[in-house]
Amino acid sequence: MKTAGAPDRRIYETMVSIRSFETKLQELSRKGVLRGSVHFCIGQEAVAAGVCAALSPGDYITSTHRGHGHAIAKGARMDLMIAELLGKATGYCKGKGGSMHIADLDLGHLGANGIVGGGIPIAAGAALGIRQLGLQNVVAAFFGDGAANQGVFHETLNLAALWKLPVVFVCENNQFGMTTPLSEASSQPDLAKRAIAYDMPGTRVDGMDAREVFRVTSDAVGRARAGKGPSLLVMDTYRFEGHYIGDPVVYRTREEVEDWKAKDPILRLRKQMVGEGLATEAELDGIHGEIARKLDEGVAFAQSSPDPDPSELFTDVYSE
Amino acid sequence: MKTAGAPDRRIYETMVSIRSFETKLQELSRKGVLRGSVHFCIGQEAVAAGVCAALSPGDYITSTHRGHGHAIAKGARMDLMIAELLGKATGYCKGKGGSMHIADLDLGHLGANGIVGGGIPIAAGAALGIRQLGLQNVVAAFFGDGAANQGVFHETLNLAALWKLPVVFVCENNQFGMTTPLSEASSQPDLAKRAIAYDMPGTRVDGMDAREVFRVTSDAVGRARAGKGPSLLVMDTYRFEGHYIGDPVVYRTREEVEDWKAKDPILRLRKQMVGEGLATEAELDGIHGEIARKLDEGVAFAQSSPDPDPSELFTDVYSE
Amino acid sequence: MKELTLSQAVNEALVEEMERDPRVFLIGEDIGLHGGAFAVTKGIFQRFGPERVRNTPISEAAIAGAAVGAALVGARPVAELMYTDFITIAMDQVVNQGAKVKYMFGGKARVPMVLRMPFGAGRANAGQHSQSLEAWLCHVPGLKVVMPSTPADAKGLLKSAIREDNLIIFLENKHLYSQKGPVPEGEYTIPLGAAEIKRAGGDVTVVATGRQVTIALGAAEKLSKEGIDAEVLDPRTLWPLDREAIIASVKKTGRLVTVHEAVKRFGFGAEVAAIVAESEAFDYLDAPIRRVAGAEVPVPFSKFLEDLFLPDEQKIIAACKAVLA
Amino acid sequence: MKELTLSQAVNEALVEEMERDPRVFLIGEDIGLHGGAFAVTKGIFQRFGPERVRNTPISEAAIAGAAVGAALVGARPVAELMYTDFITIAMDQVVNQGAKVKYMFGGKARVPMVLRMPFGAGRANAGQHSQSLEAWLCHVPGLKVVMPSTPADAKGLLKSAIREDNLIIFLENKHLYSQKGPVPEGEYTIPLGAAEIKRAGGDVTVVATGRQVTIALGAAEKLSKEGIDAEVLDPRTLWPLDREAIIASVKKTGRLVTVHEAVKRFGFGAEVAAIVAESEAFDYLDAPIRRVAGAEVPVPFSKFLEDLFLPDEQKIIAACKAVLA
Ligand SMILES: Cc1ncc(C[n+]2csc(CCOP(=O)(O)OP(=O)(O)O)c2C)c(N)n1
Ligand SMILES: Cc1ncc(C[n+]2csc(CCOP(=O)(O)OP(=O)(O)O)c2C)c(N)n1
Ligand SMILES: [Mg+2]
Ligand SMILES: [Mg+2]
Repeated sequence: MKTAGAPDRRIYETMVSIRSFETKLQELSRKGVLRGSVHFCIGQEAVAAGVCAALSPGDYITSTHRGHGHAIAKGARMDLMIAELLGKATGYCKGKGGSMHIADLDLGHLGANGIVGGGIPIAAGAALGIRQLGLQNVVAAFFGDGAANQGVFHETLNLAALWKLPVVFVCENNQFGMTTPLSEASSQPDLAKRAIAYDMPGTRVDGMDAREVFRVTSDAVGRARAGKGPSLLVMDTYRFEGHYIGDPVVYRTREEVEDWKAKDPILRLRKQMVGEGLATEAELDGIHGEIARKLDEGVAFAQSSPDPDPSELFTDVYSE
Repeated sequence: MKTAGAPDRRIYETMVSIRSFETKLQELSRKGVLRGSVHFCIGQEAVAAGVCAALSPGDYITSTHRGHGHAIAKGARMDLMIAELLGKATGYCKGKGGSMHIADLDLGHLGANGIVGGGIPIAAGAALGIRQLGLQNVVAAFFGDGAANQGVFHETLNLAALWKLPVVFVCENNQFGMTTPLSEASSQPDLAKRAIAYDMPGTRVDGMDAREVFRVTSDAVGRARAGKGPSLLVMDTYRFEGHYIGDPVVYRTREEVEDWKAKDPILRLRKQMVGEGLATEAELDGIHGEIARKLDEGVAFAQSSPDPDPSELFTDVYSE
Repeated sequence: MKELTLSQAVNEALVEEMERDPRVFLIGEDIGLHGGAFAVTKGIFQRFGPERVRNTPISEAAIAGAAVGAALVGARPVAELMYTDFITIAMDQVVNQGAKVKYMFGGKARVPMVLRMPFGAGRANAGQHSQSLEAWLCHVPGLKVVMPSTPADAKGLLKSAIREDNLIIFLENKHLYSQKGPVPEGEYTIPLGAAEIKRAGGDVTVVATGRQVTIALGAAEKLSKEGIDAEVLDPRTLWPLDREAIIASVKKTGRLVTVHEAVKRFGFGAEVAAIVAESEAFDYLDAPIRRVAGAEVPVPFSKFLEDLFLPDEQKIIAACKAVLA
Repeated sequence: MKELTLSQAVNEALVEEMERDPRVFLIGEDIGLHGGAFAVTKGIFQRFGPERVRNTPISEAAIAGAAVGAALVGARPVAELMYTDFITIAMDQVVNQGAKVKYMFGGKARVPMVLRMPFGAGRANAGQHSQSLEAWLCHVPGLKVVMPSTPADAKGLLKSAIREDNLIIFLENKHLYSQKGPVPEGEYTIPLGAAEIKRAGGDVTVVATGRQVTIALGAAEKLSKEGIDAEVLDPRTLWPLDREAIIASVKKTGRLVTVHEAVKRFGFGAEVAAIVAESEAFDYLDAPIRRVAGAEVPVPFSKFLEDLFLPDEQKIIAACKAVLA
């Protein structure tokens, strides 16, 4: 199956949205209005953007504690996300979920997840549900290199391969699980080799190259949709920020961070697009401006939104 | 590291003990005195016998629901086992454990286990404990092909490889997990390939050949003891009986069973020993006779033993 | 009315719901050709095929998680764990995912899923195959917990459970599988959350669950010969719990005995006792309450010890007499 | 006496026990250089090195299982799960293995192991990082469950826990980590199973746990200004539970209020209520009991809703007044 060229402009816009969104959150954090656990994915934007660009509208994703990028890439509204992060009634989850539980089922976003690895079996389950319902959709499961050491990773990849479920396992290998480097957490640091255990294709991908992410994912999505089964894609990437806001980051060197920053996926795609004459600097700057405007609106919307009504404490526990 | 020739006679005696022990249990079962879950390992004796012959006295094992063979091979007393299976006060666990929980910590037997896969992390933990205490022992973890699909298999093999723990993972691949054939349970049916995911040596072994089991295990034990880390050994074997007493065995053909019975590990070693002039038929028959006598004594001991005292219900929950 | 075992009643409910709704499917270990460890799904694989009856590897966390995921996209899984004891492996997917997503997502998710699990002691299966863990699950907002005591209840409650858009834990006592009882002909359901008085009486309220309902009824018969008239109340759904029925009964009798197989401490009986002690029924209580329950030990293997572990008629009779003393 | 935070007190207990006994070691996620998610083990890695402070992959089941196995052969692991919520992944190893092996093996095994877990809400961490799951663990024969409310108790209880030959669940409320309190100089331990009256009073018994002890003490101060004299009893060990202390207190006051952060239903308060309702103290009870607890919902993210979720002084005061009305 041949895949068309990457939808550069859309991917670029997505990546800039993610970066700008989180930069805005950092501002809000400095102002002290952001509470709870917030994990930034700045630096990893190419993975979310490239993978989701390879999905069709009816397709699903499951996400992680580091999920802003996945949500934005799947089309989530940034204003509703900000409102959620501020715990407001107008937020994506009415303020009940916060950063780690943003979901939009209508968009096919089956939820961020506070449990490392928790979304992996849910993704396979969604793929199974798709099969049971006779549909043709595909599910992409995002998870980290750390999550790959959870038992559910193993159980799920085996099950999905056995039943040839339409799911793509996207491991965002940002080299660390919290403070623990890959080499101290995974006995075989080439995580793509883990696919061998399930007779599943496993591919290592330059996760700082959005076009490459898109290309490889498109192949895997095509495979899944054609009933040929799941794939494991290991995206080598890096988070430029700490694990959480206020992380003293004792576990990596400044040089390492700078080396990875030099591979900034946004700058890279920008250079490619401008260099190949696909866009001008001015056009791309326009995208940045438009997103900045949307974000300011989103913040205003969120800040002017009310807290949830007290009665909301008790709703949404059960379906009628 | 070179390993000496297999201790044939000891292994033969162990295998015959296991076979005779379970054959005796079948008699007891027909008489209706055997209660609870009892899983026979008849046909699989070479694995238990060969592996345990490769261990030293201070070494440990963890076992499974199908654990009679492991216990006998590690040196457990058959009379105490029978008493346990009959729920008697004199049994290995004072009647509190039954077939699925026979243990003898003094012998290094850390317990059969009713949870499929449940013993795997305990084995790695014991190996870790050995390290913490500055000892030189090794742990062998027995588990089935079905257990290899549990999350703890994955978590544990990764951890053990990462820390180079002195443990040998012995997968008894008897081709079925209860009624489910390997091919319907494991997406990659060559389970030894799973070792690749942990950068660990993985070896497939003819589990019907006790000498081969001994040889390969000895190498792995040597590796572990030398601080070079764990190994995964996949022993191809077969249970001649049903999964449990009364299993209608709808899931396999008579031919398949007969084919495997033709590979009987006891007959095989017998033929080798006699053929190579290492023992005479009469000598080996003597072993059978001696074991039969011991078993009769064991049954008599067990049957004449008392039930546990009612006060025993409440003891052994906590250590003082 | 026809006579069915509880196992047959569950089987019938599954088949009827699978016929009614093509989104319903089964998932679990050895539930295919073999019909599961207790043969409850026997014949369903042959009738509906491998896509509607999904035989899995031994991977309880993935089974539960796959069911949650399938439910999230609109399928209606009925998952089976072979023994309740194995929920220990699947707790994250049940508790942190399935039970909570609706709330955490602000109401947007639905998890139309049933998790069936055989439970209970008395079969010489020892500490890891005999537990009754309903209290854990009742403690989790987002879950509903059902525990039938008769074939008729099992069928009607399971059909309701399958039609719910919630994650329902459905607990089947292994000893009841082979017990027969009358089951109505034709289509019916029993609503979740409604207790049933299995025997009316005025002297003492016995709140019993699962297999203990039958045992409590036996005890009540014996007590009646001694002039003690016990009311046996079966909550049927452990959560949501029919408090009103319990409170009304205790107001009538003034005495409370709870009976379950799970370990006493932190068990179902504790919650029932607390509900009564904090309710208007408190003022009607004429004696301290009593809890009859499994002994506070892992379930022992020996039949001799296991019998001591379990509640029985004698223990229930003694408790009733004690609260009436 | 010196002033330490609860976090420092736990750290001190760990260091002292590691110094005392070379078999003691720590195992958990990010507990090394970083000192764990809540910096409780800070500096211990630097002092004792990577073999005594075992930084693990994100594999909670293997962590718990490895600790059980190490304990079985005579090492003395102190394991940490980053949040109590993750016990859902390790339940099999804790409940079916660690807690039961001694009994199932007829007494031959010992599991000298501590499992430390931060718990509790109030930090805007939403449904999967805020739970209080002590009731599950108290329901399991073979486990002991400790929940300190002050730095001094934390240190003394943890040292006892590490010296036990049993599997001890040690639950630390995250909000208490930064709270300071006096801690005795020099070596001391506090026995498991002994409650402490944190404030004596004659009008109502408030049984509170963990962080709620402090909040109950605040409520008691306010109540005293209104002439209500509350006794605040801290069980400190949730199992084995100091029944005698609770019963004696209720016999004195005739009223009972329980307070904990966990969801009310099937929580610790239910067991306390049941114990009192079945004891001789029943006859002394002058009013229905009251349970103050977390709301029966997953923990919400919004601070506004989370504050409503949690028990607080006002709710405790209202409950005390209600039982005295
Ligand atoms: C089951 C579980 N264990 C531990 C944690 C705590 N925790 C949150 S994020 C994290 C690191 C996850 O690493 P990885 O999967 O690589 O994702 P990343 O944070 O690098 O994106 C940890 C340990 C958790 N949330 N869930
Ligand atoms: C966690 C768990 N799941 C399911 C079971 C039920 N069960 C007991 S034995 C068995 C099959 C195990 O297969 P395998 O690991 O291959 O061992 P074998 O029985 O073939 O020796 C199953 C499913 C169990 N005891 N524990
Ligand atoms: Mg990572
Ligand atoms: Mg097998």
